[in-house]
Amino acid sequence: MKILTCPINGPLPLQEFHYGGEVRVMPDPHTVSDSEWADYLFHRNGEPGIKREWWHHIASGTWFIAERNNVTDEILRTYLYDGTTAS
Amino acid sequence: MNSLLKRQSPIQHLFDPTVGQWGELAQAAVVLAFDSEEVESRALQTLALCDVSALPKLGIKGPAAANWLQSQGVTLPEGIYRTRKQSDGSLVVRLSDNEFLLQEGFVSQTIQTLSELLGWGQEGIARVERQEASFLLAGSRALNVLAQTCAIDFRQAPHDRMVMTRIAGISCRVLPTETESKARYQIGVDATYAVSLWESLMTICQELEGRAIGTAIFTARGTI
Amino acid sequence: MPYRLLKFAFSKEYPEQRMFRSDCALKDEYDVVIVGGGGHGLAAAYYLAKDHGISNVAVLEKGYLGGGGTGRNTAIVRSNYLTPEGIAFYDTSLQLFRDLSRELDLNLFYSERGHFTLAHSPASLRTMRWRAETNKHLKIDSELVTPEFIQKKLPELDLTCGGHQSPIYGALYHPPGAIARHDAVAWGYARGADSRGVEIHQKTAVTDIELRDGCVTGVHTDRGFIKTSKVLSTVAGWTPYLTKMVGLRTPLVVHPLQALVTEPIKPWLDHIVVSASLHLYVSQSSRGELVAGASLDPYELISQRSSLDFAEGLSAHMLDLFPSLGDIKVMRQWAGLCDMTPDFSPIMGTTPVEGFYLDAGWGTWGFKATPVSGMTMAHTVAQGIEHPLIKPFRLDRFNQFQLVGEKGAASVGH
Amino acid sequence: MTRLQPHEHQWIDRSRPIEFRFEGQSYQGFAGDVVTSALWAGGVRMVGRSFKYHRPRGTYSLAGDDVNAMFEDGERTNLRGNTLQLSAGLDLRSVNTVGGLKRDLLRFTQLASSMMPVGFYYKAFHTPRSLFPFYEGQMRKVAGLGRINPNQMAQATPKDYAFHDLLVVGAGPSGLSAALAAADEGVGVVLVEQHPHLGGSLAWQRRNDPEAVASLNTLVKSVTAHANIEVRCATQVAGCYADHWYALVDEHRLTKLRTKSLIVATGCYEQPAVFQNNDLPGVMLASAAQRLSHLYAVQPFKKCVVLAGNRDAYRAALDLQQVGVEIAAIVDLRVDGETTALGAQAENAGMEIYRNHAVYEAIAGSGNTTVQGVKICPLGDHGQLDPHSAKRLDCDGVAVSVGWMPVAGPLYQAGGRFTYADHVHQLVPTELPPTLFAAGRVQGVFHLSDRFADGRRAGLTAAVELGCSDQVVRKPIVHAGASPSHPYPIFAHKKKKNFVEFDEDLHLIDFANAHQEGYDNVELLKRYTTVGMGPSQGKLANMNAVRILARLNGKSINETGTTTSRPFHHPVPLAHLAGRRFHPTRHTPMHSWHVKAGAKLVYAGPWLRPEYYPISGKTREELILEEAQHVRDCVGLIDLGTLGKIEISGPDSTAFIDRIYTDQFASQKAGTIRYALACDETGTIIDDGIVARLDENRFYVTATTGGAAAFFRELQRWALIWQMKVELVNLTGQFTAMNITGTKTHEVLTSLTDIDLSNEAFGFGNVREGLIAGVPAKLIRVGFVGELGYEIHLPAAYGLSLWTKLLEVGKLTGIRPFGIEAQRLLRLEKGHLIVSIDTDALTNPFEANLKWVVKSKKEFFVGQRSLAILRQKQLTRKLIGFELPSEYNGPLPEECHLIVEKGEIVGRVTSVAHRSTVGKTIGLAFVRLDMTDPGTSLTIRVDQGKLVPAIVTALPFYDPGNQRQK
Repeated sequence: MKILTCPINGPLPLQEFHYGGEVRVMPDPHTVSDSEWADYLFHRNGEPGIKREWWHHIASGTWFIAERNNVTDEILRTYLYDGTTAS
Repeated sequence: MNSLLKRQSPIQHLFDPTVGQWGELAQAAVVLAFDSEEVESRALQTLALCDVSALPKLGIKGPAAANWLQSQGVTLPEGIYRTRKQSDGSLVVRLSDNEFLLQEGFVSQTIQTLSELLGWGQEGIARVERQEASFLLAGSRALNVLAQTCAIDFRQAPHDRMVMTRIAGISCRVLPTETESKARYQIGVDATYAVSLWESLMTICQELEGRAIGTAIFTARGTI
Repeated sequence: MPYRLLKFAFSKEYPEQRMFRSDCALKDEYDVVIVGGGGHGLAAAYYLAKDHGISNVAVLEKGYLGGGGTGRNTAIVRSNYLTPEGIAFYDTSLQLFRDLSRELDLNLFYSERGHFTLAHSPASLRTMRWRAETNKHLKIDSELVTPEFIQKKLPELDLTCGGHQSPIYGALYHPPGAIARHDAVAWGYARGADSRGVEIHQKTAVTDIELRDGCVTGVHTDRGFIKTSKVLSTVAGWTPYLTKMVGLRTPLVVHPLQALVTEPIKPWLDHIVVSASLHLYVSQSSRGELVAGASLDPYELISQRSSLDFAEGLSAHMLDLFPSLGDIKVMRQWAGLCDMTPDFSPIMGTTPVEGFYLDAGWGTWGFKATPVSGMTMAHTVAQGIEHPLIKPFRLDRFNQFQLVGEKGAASVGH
Repeated sequence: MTRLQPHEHQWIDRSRPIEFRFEGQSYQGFAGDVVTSALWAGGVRMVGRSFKYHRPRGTYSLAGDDVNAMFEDGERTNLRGNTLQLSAGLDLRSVNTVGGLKRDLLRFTQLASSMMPVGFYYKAFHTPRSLFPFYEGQMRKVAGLGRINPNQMAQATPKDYAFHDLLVVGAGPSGLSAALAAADEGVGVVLVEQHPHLGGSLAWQRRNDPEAVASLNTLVKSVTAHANIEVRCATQVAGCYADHWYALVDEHRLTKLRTKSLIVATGCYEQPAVFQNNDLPGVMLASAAQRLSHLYAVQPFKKCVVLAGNRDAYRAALDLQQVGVEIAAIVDLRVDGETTALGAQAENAGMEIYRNHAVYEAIAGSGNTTVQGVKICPLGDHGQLDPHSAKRLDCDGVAVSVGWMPVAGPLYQAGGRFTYADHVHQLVPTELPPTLFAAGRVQGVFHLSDRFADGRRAGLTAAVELGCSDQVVRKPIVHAGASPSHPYPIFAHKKKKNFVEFDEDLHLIDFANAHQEGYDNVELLKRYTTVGMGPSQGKLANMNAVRILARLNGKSINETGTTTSRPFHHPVPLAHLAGRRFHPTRHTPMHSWHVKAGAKLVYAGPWLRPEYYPISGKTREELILEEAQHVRDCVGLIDLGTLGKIEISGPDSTAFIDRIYTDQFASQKAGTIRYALACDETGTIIDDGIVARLDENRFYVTATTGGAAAFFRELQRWALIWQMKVELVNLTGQFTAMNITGTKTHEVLTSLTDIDLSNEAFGFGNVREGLIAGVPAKLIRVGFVGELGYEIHLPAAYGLSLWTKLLEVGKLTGIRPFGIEAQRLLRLEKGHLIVSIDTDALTNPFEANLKWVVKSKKEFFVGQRSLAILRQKQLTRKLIGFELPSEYNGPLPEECHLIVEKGEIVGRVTSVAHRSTVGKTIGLAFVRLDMTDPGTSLTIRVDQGKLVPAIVTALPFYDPGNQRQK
């Protein structure tokens, strides 16, 4: 019942959200090599640290980004994606 | 629209057509009252659940939506998720800067008129189909029902702000309203989940000595 | 009472020796350093010494023996996987498990209970048949069974699941499915390795791994530096932490997996029951406790915290299946870490970093693979090339787009 | 047995006597009794037997900290006698006995106890392997406690949520003071107390101290009267979780409480002393004796020895004397005994006091069910004792008061850590997070005045932290004077029946033995000996176990370390956690009609859908074929309400759709539809449907029933990532849909719409918007089932009306509803795949013959790059159609039966229909690449390994020219 704060809907229990994984930037598919592409597809940054993650508030259909410590589970901040934050 | 077809609440079949007093609301058959007015207005004070899905809804979005609504004499709420009750009893919710949800009052015709004016849509305004079911939860024990189904502290919720959350495991839109300084909660839900939600809420209401009531009591008042 | 217990009655002094030596100083150099003193690491150490005569080995454990996934899983062993490569691998493990109590001379309570994976929809019934057919093809005792059969074997089960959701259409029945005393597996391997000269160092944390020209040259610990040319990582949930030290990219993300245990009750459930759609697996330990787990926590987290919503969800599903458990009380809940891969299969073998060997991606299926992973990784470390059984699980399969097809079967992979 | 004189603070109500039964005997108690207090009053000494050796056990803590009294009543099991309130009609048995408590046959296992040292079961029973199942069966029988009642049906319980500023756990002197102090500053407080009454340990510890009683009464009055305080008695804080969520559990429900702050004032568990026979009925904690007399008016003993390690023991002795118990002696472990006034008071009261002495052994009465006396010895310089100088004292009870252990569970779970403090010889909290506070004995504050003050301090600090107060916060109080706990109340005995862990029957020697075997750190020791793993979770064992280990290792307690605590702090019934078990189900608007029509319904995810419509006397398979045939010959109607329905509009909508689906849509004309296939980034098929272009920038898209929700979610995310100007609306529930299809479709539809249905105006693959029966709707001319047909999409509220209308209008034509099984058959005949039936978690479009919708020349679509890579690779399998030879009449294949050749798996059946309108058994299958040519013969292995011949057949099976749907 951890609390996550949706930028639109405010603080709500975690079960009301869908986890969308780490924010990752797609390399230009036209220029990358096959193995660079595979790296993008399959490899992850699983090590301890602060992650920028996609979260989705199910009831309202709101996608947003949370900065979260994947060891302490502390959520540093949440905000709407504005097109630039992914890079 | 005067179609050959009747609109239907997604839970209409849960009510026995031979029980209570039936009538019509915006081309939909509704239960006006299950019991005497005295019984139902007492329930309204303590704990009552009413299916108000029949009230027509209209969703519109797009850059021109706000202006168009205002030009039609609709008073818009400021701020996202804020709600604004119109003088005729109809209700306007601002879903975002340029998207609105409108719900007809019990006696008003506003929304239906707007809907026909809008037709398939206009430049800068798109029509968003809004067929969700809505139930009205009222009475002093309404908060107990919410406490058993939802993780939000509605004692703190402002009476003019929509809440999007989960009730009994189902995504819902909750519109707290205040009538005669009593909090009431209109719960909007995807029509396909309506039966599940109604049954869960009704079970709890009955445990708390609440009951289902008809729409007549509101038609009399003209508003939720 | 077996005669073996008589010694306790008739010996004046307590007759048992130490299972493993007490803390000793770290040597300057080892042939192999195994990071992680759980079942996998200790098993690898055991087989290195036993099968390959390599005993100048240090097992470094930052906590205590079997304190990670080994002591936190629900101790289920089975081999009814979906893919031929998966089946071959886990069946070898199951065969090793069968004889392990004798080999380690420690009673691991390896108990063949029979394993049911319930199908709650025609769709999952199809997947079960797929698994059953592939299993049988590879001589695994595994069969698709009817609701009637299930009811006969599990009279306590409500096939309608409370009547408010999809009923049970059938199940995949796997008679060899077993449970074991998970801690004892670690202790047994530890004793076996220790008695063959392997050094086990508890409360010893690895802080960095030294590389030169892309080759492993040593390991930094909170007790000093150790020279070695071979490091085997068997740290499951902490793998991303180690791979970062050697600059290795992997698909691993860590999710907690939670479990709970009830108060002890008299024998009631003989089988292991798994329901993918209800995210539930449950068995009864020989102590009488019901041990139950759910699916992974929905988001990435390297923490062993417990959550209430897990306990609520799991309890609801337990009552859906077993309505008579209503007033049985939950004693304890806990969590373990799962390093997940995209294709629900492990990552094993050599890596682009010379001398760095990976035994990871154990997700929710690490315990059942303990013996075979130990055996095959020992082989791989000793020979420098993958044991045939683990070739399909190489790290570079992802770059090659050669994922293992286990995902189709494993929503709850227990 | 008579009760003591009435007293205003007793918990029993003598006006309400209650009859109950225990082990077949009738007893009487009073409302307010717990079962064990009533039993003790009834003269029952043995209330249960131990887990391993089945030794007689009596009332020990009377606080639910021990599980000596575990009962079952045929309905419920593992009921705890120490906390179970007496109620009329209770008929209890002790759990885990064979032949009843008195004659328990398992008691003879004690005789073999010398062969059952710690962990003995690891060392035998496994060879020969064949015998283990027998041994395990035996062990399982004797293990476990209560039996499950198979007829009990779990009830739905009313879980709820609650919200307060501050949770105070424990309503003793410090908890009450804390709650009051915080509430006075305006903080909203919920005060949770596990007992039915407020007061905590003051309710039984200081009953003869008028000052204490007075101050407690005033506190309780103000707390209960306070507007800002909600009191919850008889409630456990079972677990503490992230973000200040707490699991409150009472008899009826689980309450999920959220607060902003927590004060833990849970006090302490009184701890046992370890000596020979310290588990006999009659040996109990001094606090238990005080509870018996003060709360339940039961005289604990006639004559007792008090084993003392602290001041509380002397209070207990005086209390007991005051209720008529003869104090045989106070045996004080401390060299100088009690040096305060209490010591003198005891002496003046004529009590004999043995300083620097220990109880070496309790002398058992017949059958180990009573105490007849104790042997006491003087202690040597190092706390060792010398049996030869043992002295016998007669008594029928021993009251043990040697020390305390904090009730640490809630603090641990809330993120607190503990260290061992020598001035109190107990664990005390350190490093508490900012919104977590401890008060009173749980943090080593013992003098009554200190506990009041410390509570106020904590309450005030919490209020300040919450921004409700600007008062100056005082420092935590530190205990002064003698330690309330003895550092090592543990004594060896050659007979080895000195128990450290009552739940698991662990003796002192077991720890030495485990240590000798190398289990020399606290976690390994715990797992090997199972100390603390039993139902009481080590409340009475963990502290002594750590003390023993520390000595064995020659280390301090802090170096040795302690085990942490996880939820649940107190066991919680599954029914409480499960609550009402909401299972949301989705119904289409036509659902009620299907039910009336008696349709066979099947779940598809959360949806309920008609599988087929039963007719008596006909089999499922016949009916499915019939329904399908009827579509081919006449006209049918199917509910498609579950289809995903998505509107995509806006200036970028075409570009967006082109990036989502593999096909190319820029060129799509308004008013037309196209098949749409979606892959994920790895090139795996995830969903399919149709894209209907309504006009330049308005599309209406369908998605699969199962995939729609997730698919729409991803659409939203892509739109965001690509920052495109598109409006996405999920109309799945707002609209509903049905498909009217079959040769005679027009006969039914024409009269209901003003849309021109002629082929010229509205050909195959087109979409029109218009009125159906006066309702604005979309008509989509599709061919999924291979006949003339229209999907009708319209506002959900009209769905049922239109459905009934169509059936009514089509009555003469002979329209007939059909279910998803018939639809699956019809589409199979047309060779259309169904995503997730004919595809799996790794299927790419090339394998599924969908290359034709993959436009690799396009600028971009999701999965394109991966498909480019996969295209270079040799395919390993391909989806093909197959049929069984017409003359074949053996067992039939099912979906997911394997295709084998030369003992190798070469494929898998994905769909199959035993009977079809084309008169054959047909299906789809994945096969190895070299077996895809029509005419190739296949071998399918079905149940019992039977082999079935099949032939690869060109698709579709039905109407290859697609004439009928045009």
